[in-house]
Amino acid sequence: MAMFSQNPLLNGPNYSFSEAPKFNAPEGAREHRFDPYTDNGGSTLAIAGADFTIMAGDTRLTSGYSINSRFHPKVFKIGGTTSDQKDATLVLSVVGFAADGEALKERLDAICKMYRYRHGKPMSVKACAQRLSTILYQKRFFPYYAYAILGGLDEEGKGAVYSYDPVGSYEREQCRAGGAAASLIMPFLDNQVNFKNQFIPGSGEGHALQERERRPLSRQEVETLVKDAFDGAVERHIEVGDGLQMMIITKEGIEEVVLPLKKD
Amino acid sequence: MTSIGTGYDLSNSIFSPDGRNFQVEYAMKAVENGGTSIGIRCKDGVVLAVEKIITSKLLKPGANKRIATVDRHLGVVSSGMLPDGRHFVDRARDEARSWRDNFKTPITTADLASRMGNYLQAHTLYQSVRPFGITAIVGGFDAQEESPVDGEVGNGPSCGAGGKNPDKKYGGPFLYMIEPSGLYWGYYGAATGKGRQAAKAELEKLDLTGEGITLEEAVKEAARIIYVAHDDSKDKEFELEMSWISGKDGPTKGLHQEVPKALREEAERLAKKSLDDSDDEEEEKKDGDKMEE
Amino acid sequence: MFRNNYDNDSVTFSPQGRIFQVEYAAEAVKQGSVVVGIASKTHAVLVAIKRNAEELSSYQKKLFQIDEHVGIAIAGLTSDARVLSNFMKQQCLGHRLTYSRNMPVRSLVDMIGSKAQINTQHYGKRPYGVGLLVAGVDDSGPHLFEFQPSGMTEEMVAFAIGARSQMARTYLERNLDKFKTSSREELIEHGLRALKESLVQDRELTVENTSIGVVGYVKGDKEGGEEKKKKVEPFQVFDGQDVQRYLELVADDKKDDKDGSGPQPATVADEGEQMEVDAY
Amino acid sequence: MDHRPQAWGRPRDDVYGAYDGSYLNNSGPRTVTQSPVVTGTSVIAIKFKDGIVMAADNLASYGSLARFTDVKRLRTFLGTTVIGFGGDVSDMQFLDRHLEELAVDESYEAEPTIDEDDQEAKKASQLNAGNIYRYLQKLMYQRRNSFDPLWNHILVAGFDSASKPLLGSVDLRGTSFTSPSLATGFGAALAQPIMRKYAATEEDAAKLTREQAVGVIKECMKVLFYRDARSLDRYSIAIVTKDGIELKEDEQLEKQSWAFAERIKGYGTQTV
Repeated sequence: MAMFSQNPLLNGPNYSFSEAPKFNAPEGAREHRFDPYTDNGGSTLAIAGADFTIMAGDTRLTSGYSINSRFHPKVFKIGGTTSDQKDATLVLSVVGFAADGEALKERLDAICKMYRYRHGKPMSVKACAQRLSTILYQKRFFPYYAYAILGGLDEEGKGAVYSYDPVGSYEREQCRAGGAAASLIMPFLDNQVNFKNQFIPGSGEGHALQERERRPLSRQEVETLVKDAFDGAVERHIEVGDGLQMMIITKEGIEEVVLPLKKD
Repeated sequence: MTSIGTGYDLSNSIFSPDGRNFQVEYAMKAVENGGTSIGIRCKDGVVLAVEKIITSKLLKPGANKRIATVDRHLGVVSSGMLPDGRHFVDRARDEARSWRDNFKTPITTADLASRMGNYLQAHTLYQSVRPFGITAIVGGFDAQEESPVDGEVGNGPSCGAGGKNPDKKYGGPFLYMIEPSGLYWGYYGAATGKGRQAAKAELEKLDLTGEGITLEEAVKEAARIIYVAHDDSKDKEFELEMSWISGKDGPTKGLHQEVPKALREEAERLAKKSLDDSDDEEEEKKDGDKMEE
Repeated sequence: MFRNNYDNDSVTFSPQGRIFQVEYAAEAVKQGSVVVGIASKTHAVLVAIKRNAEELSSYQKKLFQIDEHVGIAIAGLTSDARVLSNFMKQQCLGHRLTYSRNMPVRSLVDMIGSKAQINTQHYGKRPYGVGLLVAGVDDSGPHLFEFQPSGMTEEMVAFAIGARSQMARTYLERNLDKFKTSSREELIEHGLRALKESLVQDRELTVENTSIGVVGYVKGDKEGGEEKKKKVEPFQVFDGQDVQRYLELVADDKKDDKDGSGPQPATVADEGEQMEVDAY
Repeated sequence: MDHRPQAWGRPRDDVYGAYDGSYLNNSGPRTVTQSPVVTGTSVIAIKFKDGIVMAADNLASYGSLARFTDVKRLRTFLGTTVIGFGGDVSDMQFLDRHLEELAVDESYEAEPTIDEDDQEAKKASQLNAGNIYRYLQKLMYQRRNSFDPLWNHILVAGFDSASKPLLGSVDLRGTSFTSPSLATGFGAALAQPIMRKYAATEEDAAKLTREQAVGVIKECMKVLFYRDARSLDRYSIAIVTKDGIELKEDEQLEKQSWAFAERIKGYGTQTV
């Protein structure tokens, strides 16, 4: 039967294409699946003070070993009346997959704006924090790959920081670092903000050692801490650098500062 | 009117015993109350013009356009109920867009007229809708040269979409007028609205079918005809709006555009002048050769 | 009485080519209290008279913000206005999200125009019973549009709709030339004066019954050095004590009306105090 | 042998196997683009003091095959914005069609504004590069959300609402960013370091002249042609300024020098 074939290989036992390995057979699987996620690097940091909150993030945007942009902010004012966010009271920082982060920011901003329009007042941090958790959890099975931190002042005027995982688990904290250099910054914050592992000299030995008394940090101290934390992160992490963006939330409003970081 | 009280004119899509659809005829009445619109097809393009009656001094001058662009090379003007005119334009834009989607080439004037004729006709078929209270004039300049399809890729023959006979001429200026019934014809000169009779009489005097006139002449004629057709005894002031479409090598480069201000003003000046002149003549003749209405 | 057979629905033409249902809907606009709008080169303002159902009740809302660059004034059925206003809000929000710019006011108005027109061409639908004045700024400057139940939308220099609005329009026509170069304050003043013309005798503009809405451009912000872009003053509504200072501008009474507003109009048929109209 | 007329001229089943009609099968899950097919390589762009220069070569590859050699990968929008496409060519054509529709929409609004002849105001009301950049980001992100991405990496150049030069990038996942110089594909590794030498910051870019910027871009195109196997020495270059766009679609790389090639060892038939 195979005599019609011009292919010498086909002489002999008949080779039928119907028995040929299928393109989509398991061992031959070569399907190129689209990965909808990527990590754009960078780090964020938030610290709550007695009557202020500082939110910060570097401005580098990476993919792999490439620096895409040296100025791509990760910290945003949220829920102002207008698009210039002049009268905003809340700040959101996002780090992880930048496109998801931005989409998340826009969703939350639109919701805060509608709230303000309907109720004639800005959303409280507490309400907004809960709402943000819901937004994230709604996409539980196709999550926003973004580590969000929400900052503002609570009803008593105290600094408030809420931190999230990508699927909406959240808690209020004194301070939190997120993103690429989170593991570098967090222990530093534990020590410097919450005075972990700081003891009163000569207060005893072993278990008798007394912890250093915790006191709220001043705005000046916190600003210095933020800068130091990022200088350290830049030194040790390739995805962090270029610029440091800081938003300082006080009852007077939100102040924004951008400082240079190392670009290497 | 004979139709009234017979009961056959109370809803759309109902024939009277003598085979008329009165609701469509009433829709045409709405057209006849609207400002005059005209279109002129000349040898190198199309001109559309409309008489916009200024119903209030508070209207922003020049802001409320009545001639609409449907696709880059297509313009529409209509007389009658303005909101219906907007609906017509919205639909025409949808048609032009879906044509581009399907065929990767701009819709021709004839095809658009056909599609829109069907759409208007469909509105005479059902009791659940009413006919359009407009008559629309569609002008366009179909491309005469091959346009690249989809930003052609590759070194293939540079023959565009293909399927064309090299000896035959394609494209050119076209003009159609679509009535509330869905009826449409191609025209060299079309007029509708209040002053259509006078405008038609003037259009017939132009040599459009033979040698033809140039686009610029047509602009001036269009302005004059709108001025002639305007009835200042009945109507208040009006604003003249004009648009034109030429071929690729003409002044609009194949696009439907508003007639430039300078040219429009010049055309209006000439129109007014010719009106004054003919008034003088009329006074001289005394007997007055009035247009038959 | 002669029975009009052609006015039962909006899909029937009369032998004269009219659609009575649409014309009746336009009457609903005249039942609402008067609103005035004016646009200049830099600003667009809306002013309105608010009614209260009775002495002790609250005053109806006449001005609504659509987006930061657009606001509307309504006359007619408030509930119809709410539908339109929600629709407009959605459109503006969507446009801002996809293009990050103020939605062009004309496109916005065209959209509600098309929406309203559909209601005049299908059986079982009714035209909207509300008229709107839409004031806004976009990249091409400040605009004022009028929207009618027929779906007609027209750009105006200044306009007034609602009960007894003819008097206001007369005032506006008389002062037409001044608006283009008017300042923000002057525009509001003209608006209030036009509004005053439409009042029934013995009625006054008060902080309770007057609403003012403003949108426009702020004078060049010098922050960005050679910042060329004009900055938008978002649409804002002033009510209550906030309108006091503007009312004082026009509190000078008739004696200072140097343009001569002509004879005071006699009391015209009343404003038709129907509960459903302009009330929540 | 099968002598039925319907079998005439068909490959014989007993020799070639039965026809595999599985691709016509429309049951089972809908499949979408899982990988790009015909692709364009890098697009590069740099800002200078009055605008932006962008370039891309004219090649569309089918895997390692140089399939089409005159593909225009720089497209213009409304005569004010340039859009450069890297990645899948059919998706590029889809986007181009889509942008064409958007441009036709813009031609509807020919309304004069405050003053009848205020052309500036009319221009300002049309979609600018900032708007298009934003729009494309939304589009690409939406497509990635439905797991049906447009397999492109796009650069957008023009002016934003504040009339400042804008250079932005959007990729198939909807990630978007701006920078004084940008490059897609191999360009990110090969051209970007060169461009950053001249325009590390916005301030540096604002000092570059048009000639310098064009020079840098040409230099980068040359490096890309030397090192990127899927590239071509014919390219398109666009210069966007406030006065409009200058687009040249059939440029040839000049002053090539392959002297360095002799020093490369260990490939092909070379033995020493």
